[in-house]
Parts: sequence; structure tokens; C-alpha cells
Amino acid sequence: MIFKNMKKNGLILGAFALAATGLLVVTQFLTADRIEQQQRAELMGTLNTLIPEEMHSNDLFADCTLVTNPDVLGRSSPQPVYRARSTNGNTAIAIRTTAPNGYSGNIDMLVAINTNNKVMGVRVLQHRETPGLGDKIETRKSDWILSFTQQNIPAQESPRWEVRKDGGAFDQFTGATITPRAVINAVERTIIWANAQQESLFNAPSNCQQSGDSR
Amino acid sequence: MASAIKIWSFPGGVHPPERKTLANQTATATTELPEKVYVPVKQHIGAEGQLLVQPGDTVLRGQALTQPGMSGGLPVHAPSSGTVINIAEHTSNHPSGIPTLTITIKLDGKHESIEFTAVENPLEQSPQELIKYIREAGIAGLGGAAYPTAQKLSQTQNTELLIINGVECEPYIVSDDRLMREHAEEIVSGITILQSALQAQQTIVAIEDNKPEAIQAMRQAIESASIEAAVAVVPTKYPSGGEKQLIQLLTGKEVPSNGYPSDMGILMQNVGTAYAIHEAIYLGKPLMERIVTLTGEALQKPGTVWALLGTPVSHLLDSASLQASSKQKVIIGGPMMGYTISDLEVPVVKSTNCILCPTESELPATGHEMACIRCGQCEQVCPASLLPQQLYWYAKASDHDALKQHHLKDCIECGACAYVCPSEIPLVHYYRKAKAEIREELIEQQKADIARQRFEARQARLEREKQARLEKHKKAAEARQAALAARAAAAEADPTEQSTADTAANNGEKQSKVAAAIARAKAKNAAQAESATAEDDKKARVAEAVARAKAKKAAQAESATAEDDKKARVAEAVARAKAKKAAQAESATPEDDKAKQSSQQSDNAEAEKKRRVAAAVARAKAKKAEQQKQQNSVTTSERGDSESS
Amino acid sequence: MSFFIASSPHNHVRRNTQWVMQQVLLAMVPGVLAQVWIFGWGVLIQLAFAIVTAIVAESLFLAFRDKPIKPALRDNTAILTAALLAVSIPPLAPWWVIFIGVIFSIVVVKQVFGGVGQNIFNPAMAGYVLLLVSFPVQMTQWMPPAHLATFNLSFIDSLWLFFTQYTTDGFSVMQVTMVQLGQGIDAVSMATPLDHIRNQLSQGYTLSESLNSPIFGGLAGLGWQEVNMAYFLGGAYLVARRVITWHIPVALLGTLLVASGLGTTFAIDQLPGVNIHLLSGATMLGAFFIATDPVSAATSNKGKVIYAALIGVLVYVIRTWGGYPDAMAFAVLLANLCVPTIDYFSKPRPYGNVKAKESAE
Amino acid sequence: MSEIKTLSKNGLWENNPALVQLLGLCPLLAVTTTVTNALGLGLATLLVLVGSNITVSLVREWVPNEIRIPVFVIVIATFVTMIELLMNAFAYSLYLSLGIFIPLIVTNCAIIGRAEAYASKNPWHLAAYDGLAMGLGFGGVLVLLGAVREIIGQGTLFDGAELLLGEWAAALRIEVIQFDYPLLLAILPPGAFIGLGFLIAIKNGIDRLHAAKQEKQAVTKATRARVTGQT
Amino acid sequence: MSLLTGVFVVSIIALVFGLVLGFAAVRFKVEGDPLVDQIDEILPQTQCGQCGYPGCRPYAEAIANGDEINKCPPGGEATIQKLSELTGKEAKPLDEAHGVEDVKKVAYIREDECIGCTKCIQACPVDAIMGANKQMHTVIADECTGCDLCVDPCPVDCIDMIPIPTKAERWKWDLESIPVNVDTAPAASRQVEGV
Repeated sequence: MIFKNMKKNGLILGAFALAATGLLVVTQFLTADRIEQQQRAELMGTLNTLIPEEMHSNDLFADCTLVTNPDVLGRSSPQPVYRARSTNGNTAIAIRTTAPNGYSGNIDMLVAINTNNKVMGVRVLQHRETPGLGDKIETRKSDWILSFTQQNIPAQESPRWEVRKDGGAFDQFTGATITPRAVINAVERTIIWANAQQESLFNAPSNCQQSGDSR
Repeated sequence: MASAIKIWSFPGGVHPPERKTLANQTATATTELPEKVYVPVKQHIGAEGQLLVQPGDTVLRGQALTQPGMSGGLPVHAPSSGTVINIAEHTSNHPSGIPTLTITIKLDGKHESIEFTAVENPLEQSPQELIKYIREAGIAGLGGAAYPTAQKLSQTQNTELLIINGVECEPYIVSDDRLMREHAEEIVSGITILQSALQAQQTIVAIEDNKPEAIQAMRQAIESASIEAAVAVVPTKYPSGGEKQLIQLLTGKEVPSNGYPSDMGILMQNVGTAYAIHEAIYLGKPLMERIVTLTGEALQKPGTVWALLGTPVSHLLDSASLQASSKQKVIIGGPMMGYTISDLEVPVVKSTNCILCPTESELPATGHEMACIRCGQCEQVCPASLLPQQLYWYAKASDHDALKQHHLKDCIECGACAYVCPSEIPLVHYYRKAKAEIREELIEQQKADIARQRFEARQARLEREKQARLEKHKKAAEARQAALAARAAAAEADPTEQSTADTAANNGEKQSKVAAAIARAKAKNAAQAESATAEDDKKARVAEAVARAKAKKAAQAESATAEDDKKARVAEAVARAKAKKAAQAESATPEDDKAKQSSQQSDNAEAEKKRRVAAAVARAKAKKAEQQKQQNSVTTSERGDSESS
Repeated sequence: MSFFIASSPHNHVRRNTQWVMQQVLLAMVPGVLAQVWIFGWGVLIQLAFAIVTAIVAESLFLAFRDKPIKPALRDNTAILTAALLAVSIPPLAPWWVIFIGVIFSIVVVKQVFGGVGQNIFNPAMAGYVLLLVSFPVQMTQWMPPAHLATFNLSFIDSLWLFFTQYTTDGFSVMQVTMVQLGQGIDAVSMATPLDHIRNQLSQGYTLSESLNSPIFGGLAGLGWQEVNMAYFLGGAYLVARRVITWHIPVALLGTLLVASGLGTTFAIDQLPGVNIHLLSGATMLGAFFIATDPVSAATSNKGKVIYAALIGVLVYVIRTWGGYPDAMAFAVLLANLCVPTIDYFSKPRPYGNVKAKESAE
Repeated sequence: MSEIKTLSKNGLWENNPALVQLLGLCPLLAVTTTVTNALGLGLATLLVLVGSNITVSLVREWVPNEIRIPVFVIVIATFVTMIELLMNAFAYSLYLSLGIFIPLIVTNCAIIGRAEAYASKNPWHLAAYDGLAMGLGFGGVLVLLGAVREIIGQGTLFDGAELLLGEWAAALRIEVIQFDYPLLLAILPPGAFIGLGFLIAIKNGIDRLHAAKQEKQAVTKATRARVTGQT
Repeated sequence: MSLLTGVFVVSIIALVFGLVLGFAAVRFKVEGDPLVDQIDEILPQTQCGQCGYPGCRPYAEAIANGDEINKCPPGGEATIQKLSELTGKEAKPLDEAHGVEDVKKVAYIREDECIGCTKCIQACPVDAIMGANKQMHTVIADECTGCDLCVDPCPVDCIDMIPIPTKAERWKWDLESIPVNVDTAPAASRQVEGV
């Protein structure tokens, strides 16, 4: 009695599990390509807003190298750097960087510069700043982040690259100074460093895909 | 010696204005005799006694009006001489004012007494003897609870500590204060009796420190009587006079929640009780009067008086010149635990220690009940360390399980919580209601259980009868033969003799039962005689009514001393049932013997119930037999099985 | 004649809820005066507007609930809630801020939960938190204390600012504040001392560096220390009159003192010290007026100590590591949540119910 | 036919999973910051609910009582994972914004509750309809709460609809109120609790009004059983 | 491939769990359903039949099988509340179709009018009436549940349902019920023999 019941239950449950996981494997198999495409498209979307299509002919997503530089890029883990090249040669780079001293921790950004000493643009990828205060660094909430676009890259740290209250050229937004200050400092560090390291960054091998960290 | 006693403390407590000087400045007065006294038959906790008088009787001061019945109880005594004019329901000295059985005596003003005989050599009497005298004197705890003193004494074994409670912590009340000042020697003499009856190892007289004169008087009396007792002076705090709180104050121990002080070898008596014991033993006087505080600013002549038990409150208030205002409250007891009465004709009873008539400005009516703000002040003053506010929520929601979990039963209703409540919530009132509901629920549950058993037994019986009937139809011929035999036997039986024989075995109820049985037999004969010729219902009913009237008259004449109508009726029913049964010639069945046996054990309290059961059994049997007869069929011997209920 | 029937006890202390709340309001007077002196007329305007709003809101909602209005209003609890909220928010915050806060406190936090005595959260603090998370800009815009201001706003200007956000001369709050700050003061935004220290520490400055700001002086932040001391005075009055027991204030301040003392000992120059913690922000207001709200606090003395100590620890933790500068409101609300548990575990042992362990011996 | 009516009434109103049974609060509170998110999760839940109800109903004959719960869980988990994969593939941006809440549908008690309470006892077409009604009831509350929170907290409606429905839907965005300072609390988690509380209160209020209207129905005396017959 | 390993592992786990559950289901089976007893415990045992079932226990069984819990007028709101707690069903107000909550009553037979037909005795569900054919009957008040089932069968209508009078000991502290200024004139003298 007891063994019969055990056998019955075990087999039925096993069969269900088999069928269910089998179904999942099939679905996974069918959607895998599409999912990767989507992830790529997402990142490309952001990259493309910073580096317009006409500035590159290569695949930005694939032309990517990993750099580890905690002092400048704010993280002890490797951060990806995407290179834009056109038929005329190297045009721009987009660096993923992190401002470690936001009001509530890290602010992840994508900073793009071109080879002409100018900032192409900055976008915030992820942050945990106070809603209503620090979250004005998002394009959805405010245009503030666009004020970096087309700024000249200084050779070294410059007093211009501060919030207005600290005597710099950038507006702070109402009620919050820590967040913009952190963002400006991180962007400044990153662009000065990247500008100086342009050559080696462009020449580094593409190695992003191996790590699997496509974002 | 007093300094040797360590005074502990108890949690919580409040310090309401004492206002004791209103009444304790003058010596205790004696009042004029009232016109009538109302003596409630029951003035204590427990069963009521059996009446010894009836309307029209003349009684003397000190004459017992009741005697303890089978289930205990205390006697009450006539406080003065006069005529019993009525024994009826009269508004009770109880918060509900629900009428109780009360003996009204019209006093003749002569104040004639029976001869009081003192106990000789009381200190050489055995404890049992002393307790017997105390019971006969009708003494109940005079501190307020009115628990029969004799019962309390006999329940206590190996008393280590006898506490004489003269704390009197309620504001206003000064009865014990005055008594101690004026009669310290008598109290001490009463204490010696208590010591002797209890063989107590240690005695403490506890008095609050706001009664220096009483402390002084008691110390002197103890010294001059040179007895083993100490006076403990406790700090003034309400409710340090509560039994549990005082025990904690004097010993640091707590009375277990489900236990009694006697479990810890402690016994507490009020000073007034000690005084009453002295009167009873050394003077032979039963409890007939007590000291009552008349106080409050609405009285022009406040003070303490010796009041006869049964004196209407109105008489006392007249003597103290009550100036009643529109919202006048008359409070029996103190301001913290006393209750209001709406009818001044209620009598002073053994537990009435104070009548308080405050003016509106003195003790204003409670304001609008506001929402509880959970301030927790009630919790801080609760002497029982309960959570009054939680109890309040649960009481409001009628959540009885939660109330039990939060120890509602340990609430002593001292009123400290409601006294401090900033939202003016009548907390104690909620607890009392909840306690009453819980008690009611318990009673209902017990009733339901009995009903279920009876219902199930009945169902089972019906089922058996059905089976039996089927059986019977199968064996019709056999059954008919048995029926003939049974009927022959029935004809031979003499119902009167049978019932007399039955009741003779019953010692306790012999008289009334015989009377009832005779009456019943007469009634039955009459009914049978009439109904034999009568054809229709109406005639039968007339006959029945006649018989009934005759029976009633007969019973009335014989059972003047019967305890109550219920018993008489039950006895009657039993007799009737037996008579019927005899006619059925089934007396040989074992069940019947059982019924007889059970009716013999009539000495204890349970006898009543058993007899009733027996009667019901007999009745059921008779009924069944009756049915069978109507159907012109027979009773088989298996029938008897059904009487398991 | 018929006599009046009532249930015992027949006497009663003459200290009802109405009286208790009156006393608390009275005890707030020194603190409010100090705030007016330091932050200007705005405080009074907020207070008056808040009280009117509270009374109207409570009346309307009680009417909506079909409950008697008068007795509920007479207990003064709505006024106290409004007052506590009004003194907690920046004096020049626009009228709709306090309006929304008071409505939320009275209607949602108090009445929706069932009215006085039924709310699990402190209404004033719940309202404050709503405002803080919803309008961080307005709620962090504190004026510099009068000592540092270049000019004093007139009553009329304060009134105009309150209702229109512009002075009679057409300056906005922002402009007013900027002008106030323009002269020689370190260009910190309108930060309170706690805010300032937090900002500075997060930028990598040391404590002593951040204390160099002119907003500090005396024991702690200018202005704030006076306000805190004034509330301490009022609180002492409440304890002396036994309107509140000492348990909550002492346990709260004691815990905060120990925590901040330990903090400065183990992280020298990294964390603000005892003086800053005790005399900044809403410390004294919270310890004597907010945490002691009987409805949302624990009930037994033991429970009150645990409850207040929890608030003390939370205040320290949130001030040091949290996302907002001051922490009293959050700490009180979090402790409110723990009250049923605290009450459960701090139950006294009823008389005669000896613990099983003892009786087994 | 009346069964269908009962099922609709239960799912949408009387026994609404979100307002009455209070099931699936985790996704309910977490994703209802905007109508778009609410709609996305509502649709996902609806699909899983219908799918799992049909499947459970179809296999109910084969599943012994003691292993029915594991089987239900497997069925639901499979559906959820499939939907997550599909959403990942075909509505990637929505997938990003609904984030971790899609896998959490597995533990949405509303789904296993329906499987246990209804689908395991009824034929597949009724079970499917029950899933549909419950899913619509749940989704409806989700969308309603999302709308309230979005309006109060952000002043808009259908913000980000393009994430769910494609580029054309960007036009759906409505600026309802222009706030200088929106009530941020509404889009924070406490706002969801308070909002849901008010929705429940309103629902109960409507029920009470309805009941008050119907109160004046004549009471028909029920027949009393005679416990005791003539024996 | 890792996906297939996953399929395999999950299937094995399911198989094992199935075996365990199959074992547990047989091994730890609990017999009996005490619910009916618990419900019966709550019902007031008046056996009045107003619920439409012949007795309290049949109604308890019906509730256990899903019947409504608001059909017991003698139990009233308190019983509905307790049943709601026990069964988890919503506590609806008492169904008026079955009657309304009333004060507790006992049956009282006006003995002078009783003709001794025994019909009430047969009707009484708890055998609380004593008497025999052609003899006057009496209700044992303590055992009477107040179900009033005896009232209808009486051919001469001599049975009254009278409310149980409150005794001081069982008073529920209802201050409103205190009679103000009770007439103190001598009421009907006490009949020692009984009324």
C-alpha cells in the first residue's frame, strides 16, 4: 500500500517536472537569440544617443574593452569602454563610469567624448538618489544632465567644473548639491583621464563578450 | 514590638483625598429605634438559612429568625422586640436593588431581649465549639465581604499568622477607626478567642498611619491584656486594606491566583468581626447591630452610629439630617468601591459599614466618557499588576477568552484605575459587566452540557423504544400474556402503603413527604373515582382541579415547616410517581431499588438533586407505563432499561 | 425622591485628557517663542494656519463619520497634532505644505484609524514624513537663524511668503534666502547644522572642518541649540507636573547620549558629538513632546523605557547612516510599529500569578 | 450560464483577489507606480492565471491529492518562466521596468489559490473563465491603483506606454495635472499601501450602500423542524 | 549540455519529493473530524429546531457541511461570533427567517388548567416535564432549555414561556435596569407552600 502510493506519487510528480522543464528548455532555446538582440539594442539605444550613427561604422557593442581603474572609474570591478570608429579613423569613446559619492551611494553613468576634446554627452544608467531631489540627473526628470554636452575637456582639474555655488560653471538644482557635485566630479575625472588615454583605449583588444557582462 | 514587623509594599495604589475627619471627631452615637426593621434572610455569602418564624409571630431581641439549612448558611437574629408583619421580597441592599426575601418586623419599642448566655470559660473550649458559637451568633466578615466567619475559621488549618485588619483604607469611612478607639479592649478580647480557635502562632493588628488614636488605643489594650500580638502601622495608601494587598504588605507574599490566604496559613479578620466575636462569646449576644459611618457633606450631622441590622437607611439619614440636592447620591460603602442605592428603604445589613451622602461639588459625577488614549496610568496604579486598558478593550469587545488570558478574575475592583483615568472611563464597571457575562456564559455552558446529555439520552431511549416496539409486534401473543400477568399484579398492590414505605426511608424529608404522599394518594383516589365515570376532557380537568386543590390544602396544612415550595413539589411528585409505579407492579425492577436507595441518602446537599433525578426516573417510567396502557398493550420487563437518564 | 445611580469609583482625579493636552500645549510655549525669535514670524503663521486647518479637517471628517464633533474637538488632541507638525517644518514653507501635512495627519493617520486613541502612528510625525518624502525641496529649506541673517523679514512679508511665495516687494523665497546667505557666509544651501555636517562628512571633510562653518557656535548649531534648550525647559515643566513620566525623555536622551558618545570615541572627528546630537534638530521636541504621545507609545514604565531607547538608537543610526538629515520622525514611526510587541513583552506579572519556574521550586 | 455570471461577479467584485482576498500584494504594491507597469503586470498575471487554471483543470484527474500542491507550483512556475522569457524577447523595455516582479508571479497566492479552490474541481472551460475573471479583477485593481498613483505622484497617465505597446503608444501619454511639486509619497511604496487601503474602503462603502438599499426585503419565515415527533 | 542537466535534476528532485509525499500521506494520516463536535459545543443545546434541523447536533453537522452559521436564534450574535471564529466564515447577522434573539425563558405550566394529556411531555426534547396521563404536569425549571416546543402541542394552552427573573447573584451590572423607588408597601405575602 505504502510503496504503491509512493511509486505513484513519485512518478507523477517526476513526470510533471520533466514535462515542465522540457517545455522551458524549448522556450529558452527559441527565445535565446531574440533576447540577446534585445539586450544589445537597449545598450545601443543609449550609446547611439551619445554617439550618433554617422560618427561610426563599426559595431559599438562588439568593439568594447574592459578597463579597471577604481580611482577614476569609481569601481574596483572592470568597466566597459566602447570605441567608435568610422572610415576616417577613431571618432569617439563611451566609458562606463561611477560616481561613488552620491547622496545614496553609487551613480552609474555612461560618458562619451570625441576625439576633438569635446564631451559628446553623459547619461545616468542607474542610481538610488532621493526621489524628487537627486533624481533630476535622469533625463526623464530634468534636462540637467544635458548641460555636459559639447563642453570642452580641460587638461587637468579645473575650477570651472564645479557647481555654481562652489564657484563653478554648472547649475546645481534646487535642494540638492551633493548629487550634482558627485556627478560633475566623476564626469570631470573620467573625461580628463580618457582624453589622456585615448590612444591606448582605442588600441586595446575587444574583450567585453567573454566576460558575459554585456551591460 | 511593632517596630519588629517589616512592612513590605505592593505595586500601584492611589492617594485619594481621605476626608476622614468629617465623621471621626465624635463618639459613636446610638440611634432611636426605627418603627420597622427589614431583616434580609441572606446577608452573607453562601446559602440562606431556613425560616423559623412566620408572619404574626412576636419576636424578642436576639431571637434567631432563621437557622442554617442543609447546605450551610448563617442565621439572622431579631435586632429588637416586635411582631413579624411580613415575610416577602423587599428591595435589597445590593447595587442592583433586586428584591430579596426579607423579614419585616414592626418594633414594639420595648427592646426586650431574650436571655443572653455567655460561653463559660471560652478559652478552654475546643476550637470546634468556639466556631459553633460563632456560627450560631450569625457572625459574617464585617469588613464588607460578609463571608461567614465560622466557615472561614473552620477552613483554615495550621494558621501561622492571624491578621486583624484595622486598615480601613477607603476615604470617608471611619467605622473601624471609631470602634478601635472606643472598644479596643473588646476587640483584643475577641482576638484572644480567634487565637484560641485557630491556635495561631503569630498575630498582627494592621492599622494605617492616618489613625494615630486607634493605633494608640490598640497598643494599650494589647499591652494591658498582655497577649501575643503586635500592631503594624502601614502607610496610608489605597487599597492597602484589601485582603491580598495587606497580606503582601505584611508578609511580602502573594496569595496564589487560584488559592486562598488559608493555603498560606494566613487568616484575616476585620476588627469589627473581632468585636462581634467578643460580644458573642463573652456576652452571648448574636450579631444584631453594627457600627455605621454616616458621612458626606450633604449630611448636617455626620458621625458614626450603632445601627440595628435591618434599620432602613432612611431612618439613619434622617437622624443625620440629610440635605438632599437634585443629583444626590447615596452610596453604601466608600467612594472607591461603594455602590449607589436608589431606594432609601433598604436595610442596613451585616456588611454595611458606611453610608456616604456627598454633595455634587464634593464628588462630582463622572464626566463624558472619552476615548482611551493609552496613557497607561491605570496600569501604574493597579494593585494587582493587571493591564486595565487591555481589559477595557477586551471587555468592550466581549472577548472573553482574552479577558481570561489577561487575568480579569484577579481584578479586585478597587477602582484605582478608574480613579486616575484621564478619559474618565468607568473601567471597573466594564470589568464587572464582563465578569458577570463570563459567569453567565459558564452557567449557560453547563446548562447546555446537561441539555445535550438529556437530549442524547432521550434520543437513545426513543430509539430503544422503537426497537422494542418492533420486537413486540413480532411476539404479540407472548407479550399479551405478560400483560395479563402484570395487570394482575397491579391490582394487588396497595399504592398508599407503598408510598409510605418509600418515604419512611427518607429521614430528612420524612414529614413533608409523608404529608405530600397522603395528599397525593387522596388526590389520586378522587381523580380516579371521578374519571372512571367521566367521558370527556372537561370533566376530567374539573376532577383534576378539585383533587389538586385538596392536595394543596392538605400539603399546606402539613408542610408549614417545609423549606420551600420546590422541595415540597418535588417530594410530591416523587410520591406520586411512586404511587403510580406501584400500581404498575414494577417495583421489583432493580431501577426502582436504586431510586429508593438514592432517596435514602438525603443528608447531604446532593440529596436534593439525586432525589429529583430519582423522581424523574420514576416519573418517566410511570409515563411510559401510562402510554402503554393507553395503547392497550403490555409492559415488558426490558422496558426498565431505558431509565439511564 | 429618587437618587442618582452611578458605578464606583465615585471620586476621580481632576486631570482629564483635555487638561493633559492643554498642559502639553502650554509647555510648548517657550520652544515656540524661541523658534519665533530665531526663525521669524513664519513659525507663528504656520502654527495658526495648522491649528485652523486641523480643527476644520477634524470637524468635517467627524461629520462624515457621523460622530459627535464637540466632544472630540474638546480634547485638544487635534490642536496638539497641528502644533507639533507646524513647529517641525521650515517657517517659510508655502501654505499648501502644512495644509497637506495637517490633513494627512488628522484624516488619514488619526481619523481613518478610528480617531483618538486608535492611531498606531504619531499623527504629527506621520504627517511630517509624508511631507518630507514628498516635498524634500520645501521641507529642507530652513532659513538661517536670525543671528546670521542680514535682515529680518517683517510679519507682512512672512505672511506674503507663506501664501504666495513672494514678499510684498516681489522677492521669492529662494531670493530671500540667497540674499540672507550672500554675505560672507559659506555658501551652503539653507542647511540645518545636522544637514551641513552630513554634507561635509560625505564630501570627505572632517568633523572639525565642517564645524568651522559660521552656523555653529556655542554648544551646537546657532539658533538650534536655543530652540532645543527652550523645549527642554517646557519638557521639564511637564515632568515636574507629572503630565508625562520621566521614563521616555530620560531613556531617549540617555540612549542618544551613550550612542553619540561611543560614536565620537571610536570615530574621532568622523561623527558628530554628544552636544550636536542632543541640541540639534528635533531632539528635545521629540524626547519630551513627540515620543511621549501616549496613544502611540508603549504603556508600562518598562515598555516606555524600551520604546524610548529604541527611538534613541534609531535617531542615532538614521542621522549617521540614513538618507535624511534628521531622524526623529522616522525613529518615532518605526518605534510606533514596535509598540504592540514591546507592550506584549513588558507585561507586568499579575498579582498571585507566580511564574511557573518559581512555583516549581 | 449562471455559473459564468457567478464567476464574473466573484472575480471582478465580490471575491476580488486584490481588494477582498488581499492576495498578490507584493507585485500589487511594487509595480503600480504607473498605469503602464500595472497593465504589463496585470496582463502577465492574467496569462499565467488562465494558463495555469486550464492546465490544472485538465490534469486534475491524474493528480493524487497529496502531491497536488507541488504539481500546481510546477505548472505555475513553468508558465511564469515562459512568460518571462517571452517578455524578455519581445517586450524588452517593459521587462526591464517590471524587473524582478515577473518571477514573483510564481508566488502570487491569487494564482495558486484559484488552482486549489476552483480549477482543481471544475472542468477546463469554467476554470479558464474563472482565471480570466480573477485575472481581470486583479489586473483591474492594478491598473486603477496605478492610475491613481501616477496622477497624484506624477501628474500623468500612460507615461511610458510605448515600453509596453510600441512606439505608437507614446502618444497615449496624458498630462493630467501640471504639478510643480507632485506628491512623491504616492509613487513610493507607502503610497501604494495607503492607496490600496482607500480602494478597499471605497469598495466596502459601495457594498454597504448597496446592502442598505436592498435591506427592505420581506423576511420569509423558514420552516421550523420539530425535534420531537409524536412517539 | 547544462539545460538537459537541469531537466534531469529537477525531475529527480520531483521524483524524490513525490516518493516522500506518498510515504507521508499514508503514514501520517489523521482519522476523524472533530469539527462537528466543536460546533456542537458552541451551539446552545436548546434543541428548539428553529434552525430547521431536528436538534443542535444535526445543525452542527450541517454547518460542518457548509450550511450558514446564522440560523440559531437562541444562541444569538454571541454564538454566530464564536462559530465564525471556529469555521472562518463571515459573521453575518442572525437570519430573521429563523426567528429573533429573545431573553432567556422557561416553560411554565398553569397547573390548574393542565388536563394531563402528556402531549407536552412527548414534545420536550430534554425530558424536562414531569407528569403522567390525567395528572397535572410540572416543568423542571432548571432543566428547561426554553425551546417552547411544548407550547404548541398543548390542547388547552396552559403553557407559558416566562422570562427567567434576574437574581442579584446573576445581575449583569446593568445600571439602567435598576428599579427606581420600588414600592415598599407590603406586597403579596409570601406563600410558604408555593405559588
